[in-house]
Amino acid sequence: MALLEVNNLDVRFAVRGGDLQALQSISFSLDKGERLGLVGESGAGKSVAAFSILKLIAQPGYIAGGEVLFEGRNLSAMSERELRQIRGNRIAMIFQDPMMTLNPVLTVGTQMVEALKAHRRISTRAARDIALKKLQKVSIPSPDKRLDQYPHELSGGMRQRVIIAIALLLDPDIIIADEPTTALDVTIQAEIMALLLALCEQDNVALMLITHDLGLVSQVTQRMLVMYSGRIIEQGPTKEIINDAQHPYTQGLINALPQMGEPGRRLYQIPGSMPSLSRIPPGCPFHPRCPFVTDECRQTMPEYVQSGNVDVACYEVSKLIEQENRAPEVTP
Amino acid sequence: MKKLLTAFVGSLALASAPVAISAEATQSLKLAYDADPVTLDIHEQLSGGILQLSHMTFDPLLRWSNDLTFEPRLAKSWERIDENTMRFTLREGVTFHSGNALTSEDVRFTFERLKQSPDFKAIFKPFSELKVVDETTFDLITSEPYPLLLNAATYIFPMDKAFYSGNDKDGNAKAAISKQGSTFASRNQSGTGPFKVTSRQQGVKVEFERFADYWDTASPGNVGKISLTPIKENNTRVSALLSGGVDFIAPVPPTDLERIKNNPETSLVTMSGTRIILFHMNQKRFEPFQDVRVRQAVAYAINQEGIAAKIMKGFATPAAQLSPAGYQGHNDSLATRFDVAKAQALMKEAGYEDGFTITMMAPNNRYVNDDKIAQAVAAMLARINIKVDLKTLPKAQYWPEFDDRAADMMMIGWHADTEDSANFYEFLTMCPNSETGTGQYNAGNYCNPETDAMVDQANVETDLDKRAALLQDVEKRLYDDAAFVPLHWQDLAWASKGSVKIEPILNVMNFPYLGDLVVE
Amino acid sequence: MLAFLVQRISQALLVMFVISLISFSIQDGLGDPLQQMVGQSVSEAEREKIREELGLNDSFVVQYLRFAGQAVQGDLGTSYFYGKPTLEVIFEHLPATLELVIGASLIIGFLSVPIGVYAAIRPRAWLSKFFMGISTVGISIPVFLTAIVLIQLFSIGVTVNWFPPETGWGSWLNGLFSTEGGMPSYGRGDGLVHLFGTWHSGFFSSDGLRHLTLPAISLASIMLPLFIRLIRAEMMEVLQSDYIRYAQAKGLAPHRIHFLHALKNTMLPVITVGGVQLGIMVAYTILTETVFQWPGVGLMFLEAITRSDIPLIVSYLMVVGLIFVVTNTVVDLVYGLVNPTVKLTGKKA
Amino acid sequence: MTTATVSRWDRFRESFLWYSFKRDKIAIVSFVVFVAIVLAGVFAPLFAPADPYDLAQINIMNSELPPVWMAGGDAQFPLGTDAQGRDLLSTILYGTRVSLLIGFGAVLMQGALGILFGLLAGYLGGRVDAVLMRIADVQLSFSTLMVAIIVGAVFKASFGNLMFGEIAIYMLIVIIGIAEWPQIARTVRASVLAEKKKEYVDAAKVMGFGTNRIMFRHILPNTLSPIFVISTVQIANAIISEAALSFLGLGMPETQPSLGSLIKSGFDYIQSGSWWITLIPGLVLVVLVLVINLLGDWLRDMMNPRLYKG
Repeated sequence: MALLEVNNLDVRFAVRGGDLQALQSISFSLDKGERLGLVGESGAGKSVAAFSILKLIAQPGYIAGGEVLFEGRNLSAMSERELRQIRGNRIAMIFQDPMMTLNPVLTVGTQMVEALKAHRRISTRAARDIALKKLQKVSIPSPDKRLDQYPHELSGGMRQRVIIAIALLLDPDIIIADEPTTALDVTIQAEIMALLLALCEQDNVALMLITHDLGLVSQVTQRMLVMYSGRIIEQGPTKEIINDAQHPYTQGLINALPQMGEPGRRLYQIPGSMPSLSRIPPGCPFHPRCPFVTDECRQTMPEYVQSGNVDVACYEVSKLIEQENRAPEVTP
Repeated sequence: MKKLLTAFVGSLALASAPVAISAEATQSLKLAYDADPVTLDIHEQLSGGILQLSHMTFDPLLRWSNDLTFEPRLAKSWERIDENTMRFTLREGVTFHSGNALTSEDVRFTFERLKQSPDFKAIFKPFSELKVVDETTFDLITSEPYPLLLNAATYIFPMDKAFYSGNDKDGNAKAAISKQGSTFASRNQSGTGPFKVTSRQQGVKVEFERFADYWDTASPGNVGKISLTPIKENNTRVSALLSGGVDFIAPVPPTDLERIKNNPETSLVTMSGTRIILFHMNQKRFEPFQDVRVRQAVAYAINQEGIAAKIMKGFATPAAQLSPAGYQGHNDSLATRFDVAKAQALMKEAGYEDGFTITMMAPNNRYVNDDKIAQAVAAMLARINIKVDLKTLPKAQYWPEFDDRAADMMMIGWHADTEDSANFYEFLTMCPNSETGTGQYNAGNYCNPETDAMVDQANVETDLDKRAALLQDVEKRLYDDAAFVPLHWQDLAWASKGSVKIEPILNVMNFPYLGDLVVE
Repeated sequence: MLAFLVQRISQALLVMFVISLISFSIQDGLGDPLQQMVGQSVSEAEREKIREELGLNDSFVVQYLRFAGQAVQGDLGTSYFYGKPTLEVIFEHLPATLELVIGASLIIGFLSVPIGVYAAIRPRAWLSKFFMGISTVGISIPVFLTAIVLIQLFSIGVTVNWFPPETGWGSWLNGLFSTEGGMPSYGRGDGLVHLFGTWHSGFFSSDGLRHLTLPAISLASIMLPLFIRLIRAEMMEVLQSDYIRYAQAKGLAPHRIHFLHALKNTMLPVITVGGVQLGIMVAYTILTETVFQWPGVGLMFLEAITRSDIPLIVSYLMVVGLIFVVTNTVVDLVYGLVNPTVKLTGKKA
Repeated sequence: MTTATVSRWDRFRESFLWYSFKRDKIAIVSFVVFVAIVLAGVFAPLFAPADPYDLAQINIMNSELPPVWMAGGDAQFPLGTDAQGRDLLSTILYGTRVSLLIGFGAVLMQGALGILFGLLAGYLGGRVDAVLMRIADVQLSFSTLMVAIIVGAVFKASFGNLMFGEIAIYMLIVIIGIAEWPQIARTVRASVLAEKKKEYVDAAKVMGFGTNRIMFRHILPNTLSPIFVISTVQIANAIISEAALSFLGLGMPETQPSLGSLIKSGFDYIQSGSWWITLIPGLVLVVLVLVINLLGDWLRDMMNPRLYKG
């Protein structure tokens, strides 16, 4: 049984004109030590998916249906008190902008010690030692001085290192990282990413990486899922999707990437833009921008179909697969 | 009420009343006036507050009783030696708070100090000298025959000469009187009165204690300790009484008379007062006011009864003249004359049928309901087409405007220091003359040489009946000439807890004789 | 830090100089002081002599230079009415006002923080709506009306007979709404404990505290609604921020998140705005002190106005100006301490 | 190509402002009450049974009559009469007009001063900012009462005492205007400091616009929402300050009472029977100020982007 299983998760936002469907029947799973990538344009619902696992969706969002099983226990049904024991302890999070994540008026030490004391009966002294060790682990220069400094006294990169250290404080099973390096400048990004990966592998921690950077996902994750307008349109082993993307949207994304091998090729641009949550078209949400659109796509949401180890929700793809299965073994 | 001054012979009998044992002075009294005394030097300022203080910590030679007769205090008796001299005999066995005994020398020292004090100097102008005859007798001599000798003598509160002689630690004379800085006398006191000041924080609280060997053992007063707190805001002062915070308050605003009367725990005492409230019509500023018919029209347009009943809530006696009842100059034949039709007829006769516009000024925190009275008068004048541009000011800003005669009609209230009619005319109706100082508050610039001559004559007329006739004639002439617009005499009101028997110790001059107060 | 203090002291002196110039220039508009000092029957000549003595006839410049000369040596002139140096009079009355302001601030502090935080955390709860409603009404009622109602209810007492007394529930309701009063409605009471110099405090005796209650409540009634709404608005804004969600993601307990993480950030703007309001509150005491006959500087100033006691008025305005600059400085210092991101040169974040 | 000219009315109807207004019952009720009071005030001469300023109509004999629904009431005076015998209803209507005039007038003045100084201090910063803010501090240390005394003295010196009736309103507007402009200045300065950092200001500078143009054409429009919010609160404060001044005897003269001076004149009667002289105008004052504050709250919640985003 997988470490984390999300089944048909529905999340809605009660906004003025009635409820907006932020996530529609999202299902995926995450095994121990596995690295999963969530990809999609901004506003596709990646962050909402991440936050809804720990029921941290801001007002007026709420979980409308489905379940989130962690070691068999359904997190979405848990009481706030029980869920608190999981948050930060078994599942840790890393936010996007290190400038905003740490409380500006509290020292780094306080914010680390409190995380430990929230889950363990431990003296402040002992908590500070653990925090110091973790800071060394994320290779921050002169860690003891850092404990008594305020967030504004550290650089962006150093702050993200602190946040990673905090995530690892209680040896969690899963780390959910919501675009951990986007806010950093390029030179630091690679460094921080490498550090995060190394630490996850070292402690066999499962990593759920939310990003819009396909390149990063292809190098770092083992499985990936592509999201569009709150739905997973394609998920499967990263290698298979990157090399042979099935869903037209995924193909569009990949073709939009500049390839080292083909200098001077005009980058493909997917026409139009992703609809906002309040104007999601019926049927397959991508149909207005899809080159292979058919009437069927305009009416109903396609079912998932298996293509290799990849699940895809697209009528065109499912038609192609049927042809392949029906075709006799013509070719030797 | 003509027997005013002839009573002094009768009073002799009182002095030798049998000596009664003084009641055990244990009660304490919480008192709230609308202001606390400005200074402890009773010669520094001539004001109601200071005189009330004087009656608590000092004793006068003689004082007014309820029915406006003289009651001997430190002066056992007095008799007229000749036209200009009155011989007084002091009471024996009277000691000051400092322990020194009271002698005629102390009275002479007090008399000299009164002659220097800027405020009291005017009252003692007619007196030439105080001659000490012996330890307990002295003569009070006037430069010419002066009928109000005893009235003035009520202002003499003998001070402890020894206590106030020499210099204080800063080297200034202890007896010095100064308006500006604080002098020895403004901080320390030694009198013969029933109470001594034990602690004083100006504007906050003044505490008094009964003087152990007070000479007047016959006094029924059983109050041992008094704490006086000034409460400026009428509303708060009344609430303090009703909530039991204080035992005795004065003054009581007219609007709260009802409430205190029908409250079982509190008792109310009112008396008709001697302060006249009136409007002047400035003839120099506004030419039509020189026509007697216009002035009479204004006089007819004013409804004194309406103001007294509605605005003062019956807490004032409508007035047609300056002298209140009980004064020599009071002329019973003069009555209020409210008659709008007659007023309109007079205006038409004077050629002002369609009226005119005048300016009017009044204070808004000096006299009881002063701003509301001014509004009512303005409304009444509007009925005969006199359009009034009214402006009310706080008293600090009002008086400079009054001195400049800044408006056509101006309100003023007056209480005669000498409790005698002549004082009214000297300051309010005589022709303004800066040398002699007469007509200093005559904002109407009314000038009638005849009446002025009559007042001067009255000031030297010792035959009281003739003097009364003269003064009443002046009142009649002013009435016919509509020299001013009299409104009412302000009543006085005091309120206290049921257990505090304030009725016997109160008087028309508003000097509560707290020494004799009985608290059950 | 020193530079910051020196800068503020020089500002304080400038402020006091400007105030003294303004208040001195309106001298004649304040009425004639002599009127209060002299009896009514004193002749004009006599008054002229005294006026000359007091130097009231000198030209404006001469008077101001004399005043400034003395002011530099710390003597702000003598009050006509009290006959004592004005500073002495002010310091005699200052403790009463300061205790009133401290009392009101305590009430505000202890009430506005919990209510403000609660209203921010549960904006939909009916209790929050109730508090916000009361605070809006509170702002709309002028302070002297509140004061009078307090006196009527709690010191005089009100017997209510709206409900039919014969019925059980009627008399019970009547009893519920009636009050028998008894609270002191004026002055500071007799139980004042002498602390030091002219400071007689009412905090240390039950009688003193009872006298302080109604005036402090009525003074607080002006500022309390303002602080509740301020804390609520700031708190709601802070609760949206990322570091609060991150604190939740760390699994911290709600009260720690609300009362440490969120509250500390909320208090920053509250301190700056609040500090300024405290300075203003000193000026608001005038109304409260008038109604409660509270012997503070407010009442003293008002009486100085009615008596046109000009030296006292000028000195009071300067002292209030000084108090204001001092409170501003203290507010900036406290802000600097609480907000680590601000270096102590008094720059606001 | 012609873009469809969206009429201003449609844009308003479509806007979020109208949307949130429709759903917020409190806002609707307070707006309706506010408009009713303003109309009653502005058209006081039409509604008022009698003209309180015409002294001839006032008869001292019918002073302190209770409202008509109470014993002793007189139909001619629906809400009873005040201590002078003036019809309370008409005096309240005229008084409301005066109070509103003072409220809006004072805020207009505060706005003008506040915006000007706020913009200068915020945008120019440095010494200008320090000087202006110190002036604001000096100003704030003067409570409205002290400003009233000083401005009163100046007006008296220039106009003398006699014309007080006509100039009282303008004097009070100037007083409350001067006393409270720092409140708006501080708000404007705060939002200007925030706006100044934004790119559009740099863009405007790059395009070579003069400082005035940048300040007034670019920055000011973006700081309108906080200004609008604080102005509503300041109107309420202005009306209460006038009431406070009247309580101390420095407000409108008795002959032309505002709500505040009406309450003050009835003040002595509050505990002695004729409570209506103070309480009815007091009620009108509280309702008027309450309604303005509620509208201010709704505006702030609605216009404050940060809150709305949540």
